[in-house]
Formats: sequence, C-alpha cells, structure tokens
Amino acid sequence: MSRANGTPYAPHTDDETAAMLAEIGVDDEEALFDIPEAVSFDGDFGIDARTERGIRDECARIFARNDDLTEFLGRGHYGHYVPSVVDHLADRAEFLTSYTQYQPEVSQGFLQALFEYQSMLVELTGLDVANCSMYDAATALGEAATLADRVRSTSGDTVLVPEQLREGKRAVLENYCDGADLAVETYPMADGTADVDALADRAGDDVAMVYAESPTVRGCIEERLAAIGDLADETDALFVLGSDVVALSVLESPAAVGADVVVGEAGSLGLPTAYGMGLGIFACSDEFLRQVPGRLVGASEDANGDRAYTLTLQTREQHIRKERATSNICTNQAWVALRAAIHAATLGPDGLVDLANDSVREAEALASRIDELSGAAAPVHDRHHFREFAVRVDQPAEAIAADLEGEGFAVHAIDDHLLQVCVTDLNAGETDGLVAAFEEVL
Amino acid sequence: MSRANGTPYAPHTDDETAAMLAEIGVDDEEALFDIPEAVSFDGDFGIDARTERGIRDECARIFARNDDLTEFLGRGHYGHYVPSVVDHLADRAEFLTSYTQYQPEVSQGFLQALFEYQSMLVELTGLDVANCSMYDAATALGEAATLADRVRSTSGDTVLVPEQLREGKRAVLENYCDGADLAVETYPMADGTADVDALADRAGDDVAMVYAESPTVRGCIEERLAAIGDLADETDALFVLGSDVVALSVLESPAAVGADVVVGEAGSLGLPTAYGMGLGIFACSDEFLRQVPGRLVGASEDANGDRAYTLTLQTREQHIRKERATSNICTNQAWVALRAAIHAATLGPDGLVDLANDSVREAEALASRIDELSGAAAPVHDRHHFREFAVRVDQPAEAIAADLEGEGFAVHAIDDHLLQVCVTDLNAGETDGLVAAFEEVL
Amino acid sequence: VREPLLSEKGQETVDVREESPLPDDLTREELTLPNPSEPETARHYTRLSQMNWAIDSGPYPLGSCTMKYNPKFTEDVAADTNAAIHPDRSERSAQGNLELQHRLQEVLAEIGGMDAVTLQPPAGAAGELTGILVAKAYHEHHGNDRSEVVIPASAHGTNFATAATAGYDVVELPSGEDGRVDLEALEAAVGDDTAALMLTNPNTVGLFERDITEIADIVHDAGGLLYYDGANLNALLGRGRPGDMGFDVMHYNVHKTFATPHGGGGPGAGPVGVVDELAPFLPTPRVREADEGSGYERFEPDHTIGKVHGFAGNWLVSIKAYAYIARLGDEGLADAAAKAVLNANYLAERIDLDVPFGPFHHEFAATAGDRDAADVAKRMLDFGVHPPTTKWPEMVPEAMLTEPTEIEGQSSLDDLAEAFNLAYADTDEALDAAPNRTAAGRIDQVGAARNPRLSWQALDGE
Amino acid sequence: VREPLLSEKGQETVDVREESPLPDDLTREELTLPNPSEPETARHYTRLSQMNWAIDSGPYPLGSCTMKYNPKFTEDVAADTNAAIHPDRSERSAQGNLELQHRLQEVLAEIGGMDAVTLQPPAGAAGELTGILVAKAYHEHHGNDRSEVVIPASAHGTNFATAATAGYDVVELPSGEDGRVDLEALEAAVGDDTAALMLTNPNTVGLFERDITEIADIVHDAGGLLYYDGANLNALLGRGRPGDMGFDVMHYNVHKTFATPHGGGGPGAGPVGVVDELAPFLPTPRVREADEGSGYERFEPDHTIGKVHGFAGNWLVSIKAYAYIARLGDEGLADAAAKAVLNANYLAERIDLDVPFGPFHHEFAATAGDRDAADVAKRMLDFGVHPPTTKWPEMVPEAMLTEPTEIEGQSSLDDLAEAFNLAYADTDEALDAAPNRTAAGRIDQVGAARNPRLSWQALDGE
Repeated sequence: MSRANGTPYAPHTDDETAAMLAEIGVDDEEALFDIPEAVSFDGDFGIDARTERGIRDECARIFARNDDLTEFLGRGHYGHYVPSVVDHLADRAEFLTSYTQYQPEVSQGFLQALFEYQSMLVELTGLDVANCSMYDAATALGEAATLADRVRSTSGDTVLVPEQLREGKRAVLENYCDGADLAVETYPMADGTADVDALADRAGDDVAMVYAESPTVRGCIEERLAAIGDLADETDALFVLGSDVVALSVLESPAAVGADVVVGEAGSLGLPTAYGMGLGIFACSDEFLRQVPGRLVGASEDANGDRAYTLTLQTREQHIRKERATSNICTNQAWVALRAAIHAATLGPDGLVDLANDSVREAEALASRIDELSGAAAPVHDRHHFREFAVRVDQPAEAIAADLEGEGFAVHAIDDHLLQVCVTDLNAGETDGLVAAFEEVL
Repeated sequence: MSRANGTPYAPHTDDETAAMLAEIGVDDEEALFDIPEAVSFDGDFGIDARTERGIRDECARIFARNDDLTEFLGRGHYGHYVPSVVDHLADRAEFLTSYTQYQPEVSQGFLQALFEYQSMLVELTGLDVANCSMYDAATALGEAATLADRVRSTSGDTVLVPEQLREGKRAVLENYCDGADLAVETYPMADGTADVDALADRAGDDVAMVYAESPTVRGCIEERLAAIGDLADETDALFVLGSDVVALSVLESPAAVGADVVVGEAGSLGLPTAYGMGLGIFACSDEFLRQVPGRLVGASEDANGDRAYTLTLQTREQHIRKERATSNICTNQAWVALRAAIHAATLGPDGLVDLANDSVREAEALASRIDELSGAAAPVHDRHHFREFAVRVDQPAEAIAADLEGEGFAVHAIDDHLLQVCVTDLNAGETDGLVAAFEEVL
Repeated sequence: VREPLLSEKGQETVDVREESPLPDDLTREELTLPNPSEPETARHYTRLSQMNWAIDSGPYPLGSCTMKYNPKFTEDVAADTNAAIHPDRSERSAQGNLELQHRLQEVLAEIGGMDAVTLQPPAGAAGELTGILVAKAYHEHHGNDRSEVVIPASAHGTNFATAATAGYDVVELPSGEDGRVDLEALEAAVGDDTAALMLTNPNTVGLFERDITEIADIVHDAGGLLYYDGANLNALLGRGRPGDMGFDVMHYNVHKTFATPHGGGGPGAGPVGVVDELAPFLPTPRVREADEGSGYERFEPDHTIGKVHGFAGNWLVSIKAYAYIARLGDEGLADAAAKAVLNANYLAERIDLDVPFGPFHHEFAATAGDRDAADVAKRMLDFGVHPPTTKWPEMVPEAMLTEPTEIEGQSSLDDLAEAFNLAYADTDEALDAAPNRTAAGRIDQVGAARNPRLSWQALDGE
Repeated sequence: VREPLLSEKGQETVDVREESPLPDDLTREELTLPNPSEPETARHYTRLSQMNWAIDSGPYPLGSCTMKYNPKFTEDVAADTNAAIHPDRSERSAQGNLELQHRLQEVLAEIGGMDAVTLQPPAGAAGELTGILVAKAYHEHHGNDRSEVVIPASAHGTNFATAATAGYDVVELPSGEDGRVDLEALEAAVGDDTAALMLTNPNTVGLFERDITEIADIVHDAGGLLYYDGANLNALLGRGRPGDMGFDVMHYNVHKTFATPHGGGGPGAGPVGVVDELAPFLPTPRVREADEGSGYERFEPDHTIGKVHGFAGNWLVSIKAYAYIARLGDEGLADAAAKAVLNANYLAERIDLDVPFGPFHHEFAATAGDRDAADVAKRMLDFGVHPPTTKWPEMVPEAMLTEPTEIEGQSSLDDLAEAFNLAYADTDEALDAAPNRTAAGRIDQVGAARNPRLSWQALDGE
C-alpha cells in the first residue's frame, strides 16, 4: 500500500486514487482545489506525524507531570466512582461514533437512551420537561436567563443571583445576559444560604429571574426554597433552581418548591473527574415547552404503529429558526447524558439515594473531625451540607492549601481564611490522611 | 431492592424470589437442593465480598508488586505493540461474551472471523487446512504427535525433536506422547540449527514424526528445512514444523519445504505480553483433514442460498465421537484468534512483513552491539536470527542476568554462560539502555 | 426489534426519608426509578446500540458534519487517569494538563494561521458565541457601537442564532448566482453598524470563496471583523489558512476536522483562534509558558470577555483532538483534505442527481429535482447507507448536501452512489413506504411535535 | 446482511524478497493478504459482531455451559499493564503475579474442598487431562498398573476423550433408571484395573448423585480415584464441596462457574485441585508462600507430571476469575448457586415440554417428545432467545438441556418459556422453515461437511 505519508485513516491506494481522478477527469488532487494563489498555503505546520504508540507514550509522559494528589475538590465539579459497565456500554461504537439523530429510523437506540435520560430528570425535578443536555451547569444557567428574557421580559431585566456563587458560573451567566440586555445583580446570603428577607426587600417588577442554588457552591442545603419560589412568583419572575443530579435524588422536589426551571450539573453521574467537563441539566414546566433551549426527544409512532422516538419540536432550534431560535446550541453533551443514564441505571434509586445520603454523612463527619483541630473550624456555616463545606483557618488559607498540597492533598482556598473541602465516595477512604495532614500544617 | 448480600449479578428482588418459589411450590431455596446432609457444606470459605472499586484497587496494588523492568524476553512468548483498535473491536460484547457457535444462524459474525483467521494461516503456511485454534504452541505440538500416532503409527512410535527445545514445550509434548505410547527422542543440533546429517543417521522406520523449528527457541532460522522434510518423507514420518505467525510472513512457505503439519504460536499477534498465555497454530495438508484436532469453520449455504459459515466435520470432536475423537479439546482460544486476525488486518501484508523484517534487523543490530562489549559474544550461533539470539558471557549467566535486573532489564539465562536476548518493536527503543547496562555489569 | 423502556422493565420506589440524615422538610418523600441488575443494564444498552447507525456502521455522509472515523487509540489516550484531575488544581500541581492544553493551542493556531487560541468553548456554536463576543468586546473597547452581524443566507443556522444570542441584529446576505458571496451585495450590506461578517469557507455547498481577499477588504474597510466558521476546515487543511485570508477570528470544530467522536450529538469542542489584536479579549484563563523552564501557567487576558464554560471546556475532547493531529502530522492533515475533496468529487461524478455549482471541495449539494429529498433519503436507508443532509442549504432546491469525508474508499463510494441512484430512480410508492429495512419504519414527526410526550411519565397509561 | 470476507474487500500482494534482510533461499517470494484501512477494519468487525448472539444479547441457556454474565470490571482488572509481564521473569521480579496466582489457588481450594490447586490447565478439557495424568502418575508411583477409567454414559464427551488421550481404556457406565449412577452397575464396573471414576455432580441432567458417599467408597475400595468434573459446580457453590464428598481430584471451569467470558469458544481456564496425597504430582511450577515475609516462590512438585501448557496457562482468565470471586464473596457465591437452581426449577415449571427425572438443580433436560429437538431450537431463535443444548445427553430422547443460570430474572425466564412453548407447539412446516428472523437462514451442515471449504482460498472462483 502507499498510505505511508498520508492520513492512516483514508483507504486509498495509489492505484485507486489514480482511477478516481481519471473518473473525475483531472490529473491530480491539486487540480480539485479552487483556492487562489494569493491565499493558498504552501508552508508547513511543523507537526511531525507520530505513531499511535508514540502518541500514547508521549501523552502518558505529559499527564504524569500532574502531581499525584488526593483531591478534596468540588465547587461544581464532582467525581464519584463510575462503575466499569458505564465505560463498556457508552464506548460502544454505535453510540460513541454516531451523530445527532437526523434519521430517527436508524437512530432508535440513542433516541431511546436520551428519552430515558430526560425521564430520569423529570422524576428528579418533578418538572414536566427536561432537554437532552446542555454543556454544563454554567451554560445551562445562562440559557435559563435567556429563557427568562423571552418569557418574562415584560417584567424587567434584572437577574438576581446569590452572593455566593462560583465566579466562573457567574462569568458565563454574564455573557448570556449581555446579549439579552439583562443585568445580573446579587442578593445577600445569611450563614451560607439565601437571606430571604433581604431578597424579599429586593424583589420587584424589574426582576425577570431569581436564581437560587441547593446545594450552594459551599455545599449548604438551602432551607427556604419554597419562600424564594413564592417571592419570585409574586413578582412574576422566573424561579430558576440550580442543583445536582445526585442531590436531587433526596432533596425536596424542585416542582414542590415552585421552581420554574431547574439547571445544574448531571456530570456527577457517569463522568469521572474530567478537568471540569460537564453535563448541563435543563428542566422546566410545560408552560415553557416551546421556549426550551436544546434538543428534545419525543415518543411517536412509526409506519407500523410501533412506538418510536424522534427529535421533536425542532422549530425551536437554530438550524430551522435561525436568529429566532431559543438557543444557538447545536452539538451538545449527548454522550455524557448517556453515561449519566447508564450510571443511574446501575445504581438504581436505592443506590442513588445511598450515594446522596453518604454525601451528607461524610461531609458532616469530616467537618466535625476538622473542627476538633486547633486552628480550624468547620463547617463555617451552620447548615446541612452536601459533599462539601467551608473551613475557617486561623492562618492564611492559601498558605494552608499549599502546605496541604505538600502533604499530598488538594483543597480549595476560597477566601483569605476560608478553605473548602469536598468529600465523595472517591476520597472518603482518605479522610484520615487529610485530617492528619491538617494537623500537620495548621 | 434486596440484593445486598447476594450476587450482584442476579436480578431477583425478594418479592420475585417468593413468587417464583410459589410457582415451583416450595417454601424456600434450600428446598430445591437435593444434597444429603452428610456431604452438604455449611461452613464458609472465608471470602469477603468486596466492591468493584475495591477489587480494582486491590489488584492494582498486587500487580504493582511486579518490578518495573524492561523485558528482553522471548523464547516462545513474544509481545509486539497491539494497536488499540484490536482491543476495541475484540472487546465488543457480542464477541467476548458469546460461546461456541452451536447455532450458526445467530453466530455468523464469529464464524466468519474464525474462517478468516483460518484463511490467514492457510496463506502463511501454504497448507490446505488450519483449525481455529489450539491453546498454545506447546499443546499444538502435543496434538501433532497424537496426529502422527493416528496416521503414522504403523511406522513406529518415536517422535524426534531438536536438542534445543524449550523445556516447557517438551514437557507438554511428553504428556501427550505418554497417552499415545510415543517416545520422545532428541536429535543433535549444529551451531543452533538441526544437524541434518545426524538426523539422517537417526531416521528410520521407528520414527513416527520429525519435529523441527524455525525460528528455533534460540531465534535461529533453520536453513535446511527441505532436507529435513525429505528425510521425514523417505521414512514415512510426519514432518511437523514449529514456527511463529510473524516469522511465517517472510520465511519460506512450510508447504514448500514439505511440512505435513505446522504448529506454533500465533499469539505474537493480537495478544500483548500475557505471562505466557498463547494461541496455538495447527495447520496441515488435506490428507489429514479428518484427523485434525479442534474446531474447523467451513463455508456453506443457508436456506436462502446465501453463503453462510458453520462449524464443520464435528464428528472428529469429543462431544460426538467421545473416546475416538481426534482430541479432547473443547473450549479453545477463539477470542485470541479473533484478536490475531484483527491485528493482522490492521497491519496488512506489508505491515506484517515490515514487522518480520524488523525482527531480523533489530536482532542482528543488537547482537552486534553486544558483541562489541568485552566479556560478551553474540550471536553465539552463526545463523540468521529472528527476534532473539544467544549471548555468551564470560561470567556466570545467572549472575549477569541478576545484575541486569538490578539495572532494570530482564533477559534469559539459558545455560552456565549463555544468556538470551529478544528484541521486538516494544523494546527496540530501549536497546541503548540495555547495551549500557551490559557494559555496566559485564 | 423494539426494546422496552427501562421503566417498563421494572421500577422501584425508595422511601427517601427512612434513611436520610436530613430533616424531613428538606427531603422528598420518595424516588421512583428503574432498578435493573447489571446484566439487564448491559443487555438494554447493548440492544439499543445495535439500533443505532454510526461511523463504524458504514458511510455517514452528512453534509457539513464531517463524519469521519474516530481513531480508537485516542480513546485510550483520553482515558489516562493521570489526566483526570479537578479543574481547580493549583498551577504547580497541574502541569501535565496545562502542557497538553498549550500544545493543542499551539498546533491549532498554526493550522488556522491564528495568533492565539482558547480551548474553552465546548462546541462549535459555543465557539461562534465566543468569537462574536470577542469581536463585540473588541469594538466596545475601541468605543465603536456596532449593532449588526452580516451572514450569508447559506450559512449554518448557528451563525444566525449566535449573533442573536450575542445581542446583534442579523443582516442576511443573499447568495450570488454562482453560490458564493456577491461582492456588490456585500458592499451594500456592510457599513458603520457592521460588527462582523461570519463566513464559512469553503461555504456550505463546498465552494471556495474565491474573492476572499476582496471580501476581507470590504469588511475591514467598513471597520468590521471577519469571522471564520470552522465547520468546513477539513477541506483546507494544509492548503489554506483562515488567518492568511484575512480572517480575524475563527472557531475549530474538533469533532469534525480533528475526528473526535460525535457521541450521538456531543460532546464536541469549539476552540477559538484570533489574531493578536483580539487576543486580550479571549476567555479566561488562558495558558502560556511560564518563565524559562518553570512550566506552564494560567493567566487572565487584559480585556477578557470572562468565561463561556464553567471550567476548561470539554477536556476529554481536547485530548483526543491533540492525539489525532499528532498522528497525522503535516502530511497526513494535508492528505486528509486532499482525499476528502477527491471523494466528494468522485461521488458527485457517480450519482445521477444534478449537482449545481462548482467547483466544490469536500461536499456538494445535489438536487433531488422533482423528488422529495427527504423521501429519497429515507429510501437510501434501505440500501444500507446513511443519507446526506437534506433540504439544506435552501439555495439548492431539494438539496442533498453530501460530505463523504476522506475515510471512504472507492468501493464504498460506489456503494453510496448506487444507493443514491437506486433511491432517486425508485417509484413514488417505494419512496413513500421507505424505509422498511430499518429497526423502525417511517416515524411520524408531525405527531411527535403535535402531541409532545417527552418522558416515560408522559406515556403513563399508554 | 451479508458481510463480505476481508479478502473480498481487497487483498495486496507483497514482494517479500525485495526488502528482506534474509537470503532468498530462506524467504518466501510473496505474501497475499487483505489490506483494509483501519476504518474498514473497524466496520468489518463491528458488522460481524452484530451478527453474533452473546450473553449481552439475551438469554443463552446452553445446558452444561453455564453462560452467565461476565462482569465488565473484570476486564479492566485484567487489562492492568503491570500484570502484563513475561512468564520467564525471575521470581523476585514477578511477586505481583505470583501473589495473585497464590490467592486464586487458595480460594479455589477452599471452594472445592481441595488441598492444592494448579492454575496451569488452559481449559476444562485440559484440566481433565491434567487430573487424569495426575491420577495416572499417582498409580504408577505406587506401582499400580491400572488401565481403565470408568465414566457414566451421560458424561461430557471430553471425559471419554480425555481418558483416551491419557492412554486409558474407557469403561462406560450405563445410567440408572433414575438418571443417576447405578451402584450395582458401578460395583460391576470397577476393579483392579480401575484408575479412576470421572463423575459430574450434579450430573448432566442436573441431578445430584445422592449416593456419592457410597460411590466414593466403592471406587476407593477398588483402589481407584474419584475425579470431579467441575462443569456443574455452579449448582453447588456454598452448599457442597467435592472434597467433602470424597473426590480426590477435580477441575474448575472458571469460564463457567466464575463468569470469565467464553470468548466465542475460549479462552477458558481449567485449574485442577487435588487432595494432599496427589499434590506431589501436580504440574510444575507451583506457587507457594516463601519463608516468612519474603513473598512468593515457584517450586517443582516432587513427582510432577511436568507441564500441560507451555507457560502458566490462560493468565488473563485467571485474573478475571479472581476478581469475580472477590466480588461475590461467600454469600454471593452461595446466592449464585441458589438463584441458578431457582431459575432452572422455575423455568421447568413454565414450559410445556416434559422434564423427566428430578429433582434437578441448575439445569434440566426437557424432552421435545415427538418433535425434533434441533428443529424446536431453530424455531426458538425466531423468538429472540438462544435455545438450549439439543439432543444431549442421550438418555433423554430429543433432549433440550437447559441451564438459565442465575442472571435471568422472572420476566426473562417467562420470555424464554414462551419461546419454548411457541416453538414446541408450532407446525412442522414452521419448524422446518426456521429460523427466518436471523442473520442467516437454516444452514446446510451436511453440505458443509461433505464439501469442506475451510478458507477463502478454497472459495476461489465461487
């Protein structure tokens, strides 16, 4: 064969190429390119082709340059143990190497899997509709704001968000609000959760959307969601609740507290720790069905009268509605949604609830152990916690975090004297080590 | 659910179990067991159930206790780089979790893959028939001896094998010969290959089978195979040639040198280094078709007249012919054969030939570098070599091997002052290190 | 071959409060979800997978989607557990990931002829939004109040939606008679309000915008920026770089051009490249080499637009893209473009449908003429291939936008051509009845939208 | 749905001598093999896989084959590259592998009630041969010249073939009327020439040999050894141990009992356990703990039979078996047996076919009566399940030997029963025409054997 210097993934032999060129009626491949000389490129990129094995070795060497730390990190990106079966099933080529289901008759498998994913989120949120993925929690929040703009624009252009909010998430929200001429404003928090009285004072006709999180970025479980929902309702603002797929399995149902939209992260199921790669939840009530961003899978029938699935309500989408679409999203996180669905199936409801309950218990247990150390107090907020909690340290937080790193542990430094620690099933076996390291460095 | 203390791989809820027991008409599972008290077991094994993650961690810790050595080991078990696509395709559950193709109508995929594997070996050996796997090269050799017993038993009961033969392979052969009342005898070698004159002297009516290897266990390419074949032919002995699937891609065709049977190792394709796990080749001429051990896949037609594949000539096999079967083999190495076939497809004939040519060149180059060191001479035999060669060292071989291990390299110590070194694409990039280590320890 | 829903195989209701460490008023009462055993789960998803077309099934010539083979080894590279770290790791403890990010930025910049690249956008459309927000910030920084983005009618829907998401008015540019940008129409469309022209090149029917230098001049002279939509970059690899053509900002669709798997709709990644002038506006953080020998560091660009993803984007996708680019190298990338263009031209030659416009590159828009393109496509399914994108772009009536990519060989293209031709020539009845050799028959899309049932809960009682 | 042979997709002929570093007289002239690209290879094997039934497809109740779910995580454990070492590694550098071998030996010995275990045999039949050779060596060591192995008629074919391979004459023991060993017949069959009785328990129709103590006494009194065929061990886990029943030597089918994947026919593994007296005859090397704290070592048993595999057997299979056993633990293993027996009994209750003999455990042999069992099986394929083993054992006319294993749930068993019943009640014409919903129609087996075409070379010109 003569593919040595070409892409290894094209099958053409020299003979075949020649035959094809002859059929087209040109002499060589160059003749097929209609690029004016002035803008054609005849340099090189300086990229040497390597072998498959060479690249595996090279990347392994590069990644080995990450320090081998035991991470107690969270704040929006969570790793749980992902059962092996998730990889084995999601990696099946029919899933992994397929694309959007434009021809549903040959895409029933993925469509059904996404339909089941949507259904799981309907159960977890209590809302009527869930789309089949956004990029991550932050972009889902941004999309919620544009939804608010569309459905609540008469009310005003202010988006109220909690004071304690992951900075990166707020930055993403700002970018979506920018285009929709919405203004983001914060409301204060009291001991880790929303200061509902202050929020009530702030509420008014200029508010298009109220956003609350539970658990919060510091792991606090919000205790007055229904009151927030009522406040939003009274002023005709959209009540958007941010949460997490594992937490939703035990926390009070978003529908029950009056949430109009639920956004948040579902990549805590199915995805291992992945440097922040996520899976955005977007669920809402029927009222907003025609305003939902992203893809929706619906049930229908085929010509034989059998149940079949298809992408539906596509007139909301950019490829049909263009600038009047509900979002510009096209490629989404479908495969990650598949992974989350498989992980959830593997756990079952009891496994999911166990995981959530452990996330409460482990955080509580670890906080109280750290609290016993001199020079540290935890949890900082007198709330129930999910997975994570803030720690007040006497010394500068950055220094303590750096020292802990020296001991092999990673935690967040979130303020001058505040650390944050996240515990999941992945690192729960290492809490002794963390506590000992704290003792060492405090 | 209530599977907590049972096997995680059975789906029964307590309710389901109860309903099923009721249907059967017994009170509990114990009532289904008809085991007399005297021989029933009511102790425990003392095996604690662990989680999936726990076992992964535990085994990873155990395996990490193997020293991290760069291996220059061969002598019958060879590692080449296995392209990633081999794992991804062979691990597809439809292949991996299927069994013998007793219902060919729903097993066309594996049957065709095995048919293609057989065809590859037909091309490589030049013989008419190849079965779809034996356990490894050693057991394939044993099966060849029992074939000789069946088809050449009138001639005699001696099996002639080369003096230089891997001990373990000979030990396996002895066990097969034992049951067939065959006696194993060696013939001498001259400078690493068969002493054909001595073999001629030994040949006679009492010889049922002559076995030769190329490459030999020391990596020498046999130069007079045709002469050995003639000798065997003259005395009506079966000529069995042992080889390797990669070497066969360039060495003279076994059929051309008169081989009646080819055995050897095909796990050098498709299998990574696997602690000796293998894939036995068994190919022979049409003459012995009804005497072949193991499974054969044949082409046929289905009811629609389309080509279809099926296991065939099963009357040779134990499940039908019982004690008159050609072998007792049932479960074989089908999945490993699939891996080898995929690896070969990925290489193509040019890739395979390149790999073989490199196996000659790299061995030659490394031998000559070692030969330049004082205290070592290589190759010991003045022959062409494939992958590996013997090294004579002035000091005791065991000590040198141990010292090399201290430097991070594993080689064979095969005799008082003989080492053996094997080089493949996997370690070819580490030869500088090996030579330096030799220099250090010699 | 219907596979029941997981919920139909049995659900379980858990009393949440029974074991919860939380007070009752913070918890739900119960949770009802399917509870399959692992073998049941494995069978369910195995069967579902077998009802799904994929690149590994056969030709998948969706125009503008660049469905090419996803090399398996890139999965293994991305599965490296050493790379599976948290995004909030300190710089000093995340040098491996920072290095790979930097390497990928560098090769992408080189390939696009750009000066700076961010990997943060998690998809092509997110890349577009990033690029347009960068352009917007640039204009605002320079005190320019510009309200319009100009987009050719033939452009991807995402361009329009992106401009709107960023708060711009869209000015749609009609296509010229030759299928390319009409310079006069462009002159008329751009002006003081023009923030940017978004352009796909080769465009969505595979035509190279020959007048790209003039186009760039017109836009730049009006004070606008030139945005390159990377959807069709596969046709240009090694033959032309957006940066050399005057583009100021671009996105790369790594799941198209650089063969990362499409995953049933995602994840992809949409890195954005810009010229030096725009670099200070890129999302934060960026990654650069630190002072000599001290590795890599994150930094915030002076006038950053902030963030477009909560963390660092679709990291696993970035790894796979890097591995693919490294595997091909200069010559492989150029050959991929050559073979992609060769294949499109060969296939166009072999089909009986008319192909207006040309010379096209990696894709072409055939017309089904008086047949319904969607019906022809359904019939093609019966012949064992995936059909092209249909009824788009609208400038070609009953369009069948076809992009075979470089991975198909001659015989595969011949099979594809045969499927085209058989379907195109088939009877109306056959087209109406198609498909009938697939897991499902023709699916009622109108009914699905009219009576939306979007969850198994919505099917209760059916 | 036919997939062409790789050779039909294109072969290439390489001139071997052109580039060979070897002299021409040692090389072949040319080599002709298929030369697919990686995408073509991926599609070929993906399509082939989709034409193949597997455990992950659905019920696979092959009697005596114990087709149970293969936990995916065991694959990951076995893929550990640290375990991928060469078998000729020095003891001191291979402590990890030696430890795992030792651990697996220990748990297998415990489960079987044996004193010593070797992991070397690469399959069940190889385990049988190992066991019989050990017995033979034992007898020879004690100066006993015994020439016969006694085997019940209902035993697996491998037992007979193994005895013959080891050089023994086979004495076939007719089954008693209750389907079990007839003690009188056994008394008559054994004697001074008896080297061993090979017994499967529960036997091949799932019946426990209730008289096992008497059987053991008879054989031992005659000076013979008792061999346990481990094929049906899944039914006994945690309920009975061969060692406690008087068996002297046994093999374990880890690809059955311990859920390692069957791989389309292999690899399996057939570890052999023996009582203390036989341990000195086991294959070499064995693995044991070295002196305190110094890890593990290999050693050669005093009277070893030598080797039955070139190296250490099917290592990857050993790893998976260890992982499976560790996952289940005592209670899981016992529960696996309980659910396997429950499932077999439930299924037997639900089918319309007669099931002679009983009480059976994990499998039963239904009779198709006046229908052809093979035809009924083919028809079952049309109902979306894999049929049982047919026409064996011969003691049941038109036998359908059925072993659902513990992994099926009630609804899956109901589906299986329905397939049984529909097929059994179907017309002769329907049975003759079956299967017709499968990738291939009924295949001509007679023609395949009459005109053997065993390679693509043999198809040339067709």
